[in-house]
Amino acid sequence: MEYIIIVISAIFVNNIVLSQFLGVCPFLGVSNKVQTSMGMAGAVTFVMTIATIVTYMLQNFILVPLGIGYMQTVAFILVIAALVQMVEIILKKVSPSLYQALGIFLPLITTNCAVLGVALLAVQKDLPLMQSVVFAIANAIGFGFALVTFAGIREALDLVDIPKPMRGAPIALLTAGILALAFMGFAGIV
Amino acid sequence: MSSVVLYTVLMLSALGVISAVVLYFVAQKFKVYEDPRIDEVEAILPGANCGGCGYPGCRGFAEAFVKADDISTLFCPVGGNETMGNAAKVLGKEAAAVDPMVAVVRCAGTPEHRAKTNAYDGAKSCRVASSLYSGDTGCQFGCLGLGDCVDVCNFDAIYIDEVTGLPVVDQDKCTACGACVKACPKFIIELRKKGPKGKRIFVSCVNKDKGGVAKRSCSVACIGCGKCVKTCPHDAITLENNLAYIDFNKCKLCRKCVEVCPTTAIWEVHFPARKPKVEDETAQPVSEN
Amino acid sequence: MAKESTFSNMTLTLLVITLLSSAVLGFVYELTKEPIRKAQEAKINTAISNVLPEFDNQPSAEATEVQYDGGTLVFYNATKGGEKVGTAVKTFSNNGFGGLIELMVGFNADGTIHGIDVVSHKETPGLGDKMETSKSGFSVQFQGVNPEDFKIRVKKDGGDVDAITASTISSRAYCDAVQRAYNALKEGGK
Amino acid sequence: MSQLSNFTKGFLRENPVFVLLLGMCPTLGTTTSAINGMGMGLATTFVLAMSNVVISLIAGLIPAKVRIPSFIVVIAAFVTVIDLAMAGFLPALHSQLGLFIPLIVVNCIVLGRAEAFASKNGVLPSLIDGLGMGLGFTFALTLLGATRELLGSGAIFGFKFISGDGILVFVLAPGAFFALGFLILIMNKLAKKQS
Amino acid sequence: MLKTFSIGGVHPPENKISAGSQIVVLPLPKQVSIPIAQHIGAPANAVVTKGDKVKVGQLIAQSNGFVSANIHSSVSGTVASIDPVMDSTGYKRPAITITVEGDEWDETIDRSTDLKEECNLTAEEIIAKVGQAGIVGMGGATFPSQVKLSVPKGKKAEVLIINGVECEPYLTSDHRVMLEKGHELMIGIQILKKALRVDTALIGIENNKPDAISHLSQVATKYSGIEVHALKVQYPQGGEKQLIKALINREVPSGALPIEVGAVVHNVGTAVAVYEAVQKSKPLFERVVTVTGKHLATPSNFLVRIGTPISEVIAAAGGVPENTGKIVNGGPMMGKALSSIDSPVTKGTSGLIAFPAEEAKRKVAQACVRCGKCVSVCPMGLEPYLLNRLSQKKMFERMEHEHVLDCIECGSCSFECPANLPLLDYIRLGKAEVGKIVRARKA
Amino acid sequence: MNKLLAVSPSPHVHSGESVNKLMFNVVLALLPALAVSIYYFGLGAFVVTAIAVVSCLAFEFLIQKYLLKVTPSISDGSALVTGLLLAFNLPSNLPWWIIVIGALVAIGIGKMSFGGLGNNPFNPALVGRVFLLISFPVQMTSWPLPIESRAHYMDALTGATPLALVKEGLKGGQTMSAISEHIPNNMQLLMGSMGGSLGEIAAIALLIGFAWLLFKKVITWHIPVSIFVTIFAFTGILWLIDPAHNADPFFHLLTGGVMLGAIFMATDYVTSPMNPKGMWIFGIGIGALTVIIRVWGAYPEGVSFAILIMNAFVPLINTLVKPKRFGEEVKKNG
Ligand SMILES: Cc1cc2nc3c(=O)[nH]c(=O)nc-3n(C[C@H](O)[C@H](O)[C@H](O)COP(=O)(O)O)c2cc1C
Ligand SMILES: Cc1cc2nc3c(=O)[nH]c(=O)nc-3n(C[C@H](O)[C@H](O)[C@H](O)COP(=O)(O)O)c2cc1C
Ligand SMILES: Cc1cc2nc3c(=O)[nH]c(=O)nc-3n(C[C@H](O)[C@H](O)[C@H](O)COP(=O)(O)O)c2cc1C
Ligand SMILES: Cc1cc2nc3c(=O)[nH]c(=O)nc-3n(C[C@H](O)[C@H](O)[C@H](O)CO)c2cc1C
Ligand code: SF4
Ligand code: SF4
Ligand code: SF4
Ligand code: SF4
Ligand code: FES
Repeated sequence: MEYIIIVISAIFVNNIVLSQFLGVCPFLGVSNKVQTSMGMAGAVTFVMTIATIVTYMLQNFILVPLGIGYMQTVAFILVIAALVQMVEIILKKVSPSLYQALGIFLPLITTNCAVLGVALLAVQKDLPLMQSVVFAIANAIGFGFALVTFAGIREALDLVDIPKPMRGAPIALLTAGILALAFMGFAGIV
Repeated sequence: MSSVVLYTVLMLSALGVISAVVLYFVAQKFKVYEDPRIDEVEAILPGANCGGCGYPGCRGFAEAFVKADDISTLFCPVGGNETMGNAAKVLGKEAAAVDPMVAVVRCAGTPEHRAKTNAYDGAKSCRVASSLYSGDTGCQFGCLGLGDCVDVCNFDAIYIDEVTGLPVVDQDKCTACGACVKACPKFIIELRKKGPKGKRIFVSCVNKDKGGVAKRSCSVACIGCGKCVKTCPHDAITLENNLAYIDFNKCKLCRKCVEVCPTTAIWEVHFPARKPKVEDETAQPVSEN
Repeated sequence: MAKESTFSNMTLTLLVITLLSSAVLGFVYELTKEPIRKAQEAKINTAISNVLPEFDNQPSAEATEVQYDGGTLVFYNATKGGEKVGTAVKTFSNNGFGGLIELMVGFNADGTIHGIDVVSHKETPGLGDKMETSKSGFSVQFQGVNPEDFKIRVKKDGGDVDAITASTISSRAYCDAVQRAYNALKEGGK
Repeated sequence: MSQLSNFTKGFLRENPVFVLLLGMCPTLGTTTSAINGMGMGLATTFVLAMSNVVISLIAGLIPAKVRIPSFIVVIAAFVTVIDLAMAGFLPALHSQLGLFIPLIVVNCIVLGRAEAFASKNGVLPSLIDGLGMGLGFTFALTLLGATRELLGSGAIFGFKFISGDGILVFVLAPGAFFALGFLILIMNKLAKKQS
Repeated sequence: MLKTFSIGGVHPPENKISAGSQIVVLPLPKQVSIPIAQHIGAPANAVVTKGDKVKVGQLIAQSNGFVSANIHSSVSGTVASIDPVMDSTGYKRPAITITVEGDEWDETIDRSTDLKEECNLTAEEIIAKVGQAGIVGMGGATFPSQVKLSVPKGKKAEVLIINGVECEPYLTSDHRVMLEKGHELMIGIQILKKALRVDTALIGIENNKPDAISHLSQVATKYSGIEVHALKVQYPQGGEKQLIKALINREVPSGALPIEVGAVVHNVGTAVAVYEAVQKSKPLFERVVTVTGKHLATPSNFLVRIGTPISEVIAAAGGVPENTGKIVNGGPMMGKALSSIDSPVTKGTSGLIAFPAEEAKRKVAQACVRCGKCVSVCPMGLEPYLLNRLSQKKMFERMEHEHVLDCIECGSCSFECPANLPLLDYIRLGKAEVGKIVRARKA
Repeated sequence: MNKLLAVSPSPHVHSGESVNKLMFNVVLALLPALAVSIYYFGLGAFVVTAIAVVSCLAFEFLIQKYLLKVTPSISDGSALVTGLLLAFNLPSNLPWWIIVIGALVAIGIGKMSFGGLGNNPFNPALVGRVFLLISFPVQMTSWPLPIESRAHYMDALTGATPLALVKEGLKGGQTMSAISEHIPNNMQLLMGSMGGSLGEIAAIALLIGFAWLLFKKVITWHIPVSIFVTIFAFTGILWLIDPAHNADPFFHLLTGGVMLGAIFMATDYVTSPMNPKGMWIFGIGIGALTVIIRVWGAYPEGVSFAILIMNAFVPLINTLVKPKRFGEEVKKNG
């Protein structure tokens, strides 16, 4: 039950992008094509899960015992940055097409609030390891879910004639707003 | 110094070192070389992604440019000579200057000169119309006036004149990207040398019918009489399929051909007005600035 | 621009940077430790003084924690001139719209409520957050009432409390927290 | 580029929020009121300016492969500084902004400017760039915060203009997207008019 | 329940106003212009020159390749010119113009009207004769018939399907042929069966032609292996894929030919032409043309010599009324609007329809409301609204992905669209573009 | 013949159907429900409808004319339908300025920002409705009680919708049998005698509209029926498991705008899938989400949210779920 609540809450009720406002830059930036958004969702899921595990260890086995909890931000981000860069280097070699598609956003996963945000939230909520992992995965799914849906809409919008001044950021934000509006319907479920 | 500070320093330094070590080995293992100059060249390019260079987007051109041994065949029409010069500098090379070009519409069949023979009622697209039939006038080569060329121009450089129904190119905005040339199903638009101060001479007609047929369908059509060919002192004009064509590399802008053309099919633009003949000007609405 | 990456210069650079940063941070941490603790204390103290009549002791210094209903309540006794003037109870409810709500409920020595302050909550701005004293007069209705003869339940549930419009859930949770504080106080006999 | 235009570009022409669409999370997440937006903006400005300075100093010494980790450690250090300082001296604002303070470290603008500007320029231009960008960011956040506060609760900086409630969505998540969408629209129009 | 195809389809008002008019032989014109490209495939090579005397049925242009067709003179007289003439495609293309002098037929042609039942030729001989006679599909596609009869190696024809559907509104030429040339049709079918080495032929006729169904059913009893099937009225049942689905419930796979499912489809007019070619040595130089229109004086069915100016055919039906806004060569769903009524009748001209001005103009297009009606009527299961947008946005790769090449250009989508969008205009364009890309890839 | 002949690609005939006719038929189909509403809510229903319709038309006109600078096309009737449906989703005593804001959001944000008719991914009327519901929760959830032939716009007599009563009751620990004493029975629900948005109350009138739309071939049955079936099945199972704490499936079908939403709003062409398979997925999604929100969420009713959420999936559904292509099933020997 714990797990179900965590999952539903993370995906629908407190969707990381649409209601928590984490990871909005890639949400707006990598959502032009369903294909790429799926790649991005995958990459984020991967990084987010690993990052949460690693930061969990870091927090509970190093920072807390040493009494230096205030170093969270610095320590976490350093680990995440290194991790992402590693993924980037590996991906460039293993799947150049995916690397091409994700373009500048791979390095920007580092600067994706979602990854650090989820790691921090998991620690803040004091979740045990397994729940942290589930929390991370659920949030990543929530991110991917919002991203892919949004990309679907944007792809469809490519085929219609959006008024000139609305093109680009404004229409993307409005669409995201309506999506967030719709997601408010999930309020109170957990 | 309290223990907190000590632990802090130890912890972070350890993390730092571990990160560096891990990154080093991963980087070694998965090494991919990408020429950093590609990014630099791409940054110099205008980013219009218009395809005018013949490559899929600016990045494609940048890659080709960096890899090419001989860059003289590569040219970004939008950026022009200045951009090419800068891009060449990245590679430490010189870019050869290319004469500026401009899109030229080779049809002068206004409703006045070229009567309608039927009323087109399909989708407003030259390509649709031309895949259906030869057009709504007697001339089956001429401009359909439905503006496919206008739609593809990324630079707002071309529009349809309401009176003549023909496209007009704004030579200041046109980057000679060639998108309109490709879009026109009637092959009416051509990229020609812009010419000194925009002065250029060309045959504003693509009608390949025999003289009589051509003349009947459009009063300003090239009838293939060959007078211009004979007149041209520089051998710049050729006649093929009843249609004269002026090679802009050979043309010296002497304007002799213009005078002899019996149907005013040869156009001169951006020349000072001739004294005696005034009606020429009215026949040449393209002289937009 | 950037230098070639070799093993030694990579490691060394990161080492130096982390070393310096951490040293600086450790120093800053030492500097701000005291103010942060003071700020946190001040927050509790303000809450206490908001909900109790005048006192002259340091209630926060003599807090007692009680496990109750699966959570922690904190009792702060206030005295003036050695005379007990009342007890502030930091109480909670998990039934808020956004989950946890923490209140500081001040009881006079005779058991009547003197005042209530919100310590923390995650209710919706514009709806549930009207429980904050600064945002609406909702809490005023509790002042001076005795929970013995004032039913701390919203009117919908047969109580005496006027709920915040369109925020019955928050109001219920608020009542729940207050009731809990009162029950604990009674049982604890303090 | 003159230092002045270096400073002012962040406001309109290269405004990180309205034009570059960077740092969207704090932009949307903290602007429930003008004061919160401004607080967030200023905190970011501090980090931006300081890290720009430091990075412009050390950039030449850093090997490519550890560039991002190095920069980020520097940035994170300043973020922790401001985090601690705010917790100590501005506890109310600190608790309002919550998670978004540590998240300054991943704000794309900060790393973005470090990469794009500070690592290639001298100390003074970097400082000015950081300040300019930061203030541009602050400007955007304050404007957005004010808009949302006005529409959502009829107040600006806490001063009530309209009695009663406003249009509640604007203090909630969807309203953030709507308000930013329309502000960008207006900014685009203004920028176009200017040029 | 009557048989029909499974996906999509529309039912436009039938308007078969000329159904009751017997086929009338049109008087000889003064001059004919016979285009050398009247069929799918390579244009024929003219074998006469200016000034040559020709007879009716004389070969004047030679088939030029495997997919091409012979062309014969439809009149006797003198070749006046071989010049481009505006034909019904709307382009000026080479045509042999002949000034009519008398009506002298080639001697080899059997002009008698008596039926000739027996045919002792082998399959190969039949196919060769069909080829010599220049027969092309009379159902509108004008695909050279001998090519269709030459079943490729490895494939086997199982059934011959005769297309008597005439699903297009207004047109009645096939209807009249079935009524008036029933016996010739049956013999033609037997010949085709022989050529294809199949035992069964199915004639599909829509239920709005009950007289043709009963007449042919009755005639068919005299011949073995010919069945007549009544079909529910549903456009585009005449499309060969739809007809095959309706009659034998097999679906021709995407990109494949009917032979893939063992079927060969021929039009009734084609079968009659085959009869005439094989039994009477008469090449294809005349055909039945419906001339119709709601405001026309006498909607009729004429037997017309190929090359006759369309204006003369219409004149025979009472002339073009004052308020005519559009003249269509073929049916209203698939036919081509004429830009000049002086263009000649060709082998593919099944009908000429004059529309009054008020019906001629298209209505103003509105925004696509994504009602999905185009999707639900598309007989190929495509998504016209999407193809339309993709074509306008030049997203041809995705169009290929969305099976645009399957589109049979039936026009059901444009017909049904409540927003009056010119869907097929753009789909056709995209289809051509995708076709080019696909061919370039194969090359 | 002296005029030029028209030349256009085929086809040369057209069904005669038009967007205006479709929209007009939707308006006709909505009239029975409007009549019932006016019967129970009186002048208020009329005033709210009038304000919503007029402001939707006005905003569409103004935005097209002055902001987009295109020829206004309000005569196509889509803004009229949006206005009507927006009104149908509002309580009949809503202050006029809130209605105007709703219309502005529906037309301005929901429709015109995306380029107008046919381009909007979300149902405009619902965007307007949900925007208002979240922005003005107090005004949007105090419903006038149904009183025959009332003649006021603003009326003091308000109450909750049956769904809200059930939800409150269940939250308050009551059982269904206790609650059912305070709520109308299923027959009353069918006839529309309940508190609620002005267009959602009379199931019977809405079903008449449904029949009309089907008869006129404006919509197909797939979406409404899949929604009904899903809601019925889902709530039916819950009810069978625990009848004391779950309302019966008929109650769920007849209340809270299921009828209005399923018949008129989920079927909006622009924002629903393009083929039957997709429609089923869409309908099942709406049904399931509706029940989830109703039973476990904060809102007593969930149709609006469910439709909006599923609207977001329509593009994905359309790209992934394709109509049955001809030649897909290769039957060699049929
Ligand atoms: C996004 C959202 C936020 C809400 N926030 C609160 C809240 O903070 N407190 C609250 O009591 N109700 C909140 N509600 C409203 C409840 O869901 C519920 O509608 C309301 O409490 C019951 O209405 P009533 O108070 O008029 O009986 C919220 C609803 C939504 C959709
Ligand atoms: C390029 C091409 C090749 C064809 N090859 C054959 C063939 O080999 N055998 C055959 O029976 N029909 C062949 N056909 C004829 C088609 O099956 C079909 O009968 C013809 O295109 C007219 O059909 P329609 O009027 O339905 O379009 C071919 C058609 C085309 C366009
Ligand atoms: C949409 C559509 C409708 C057609 N309708 C008919 C028709 O009604 N009658 C007919 O004989 N052929 C019709 N055809 C042509 C047939 O598909 C096919 O080409 C023809 O029956 C083959 O016979 P043929 O080669 O003898 O003409 C139609 C084709 C299409 C694409
Ligand atoms: C069957 C049908 C249902 C419709 N439903 C709605 C609706 O729920 N909301 C709305 O704003 N417009 C509706 N419309 C009108 C129109 O389609 C809508 O305004 C478009 O979404 C605007 O692009 C409907 C139209 C039809 C034909
Ligand atoms: S020049 Fe070509 S593309 Fe342009 S309007 Fe004329 S025909 Fe069309
Ligand atoms: S007019 Fe033609 S060549 Fe010139 S910029 Fe436009 S599309 Fe390119
Ligand atoms: S029929 Fe017309 S309006 Fe309907 S979806 Fe197709 S293209 Fe759009
Ligand atoms: S024309 Fe093509 S897309 Fe349109 S209905 Fe016919 S087969 Fe389908
Ligand atoms: S600020 Fe959150 S992802 Fe950019």
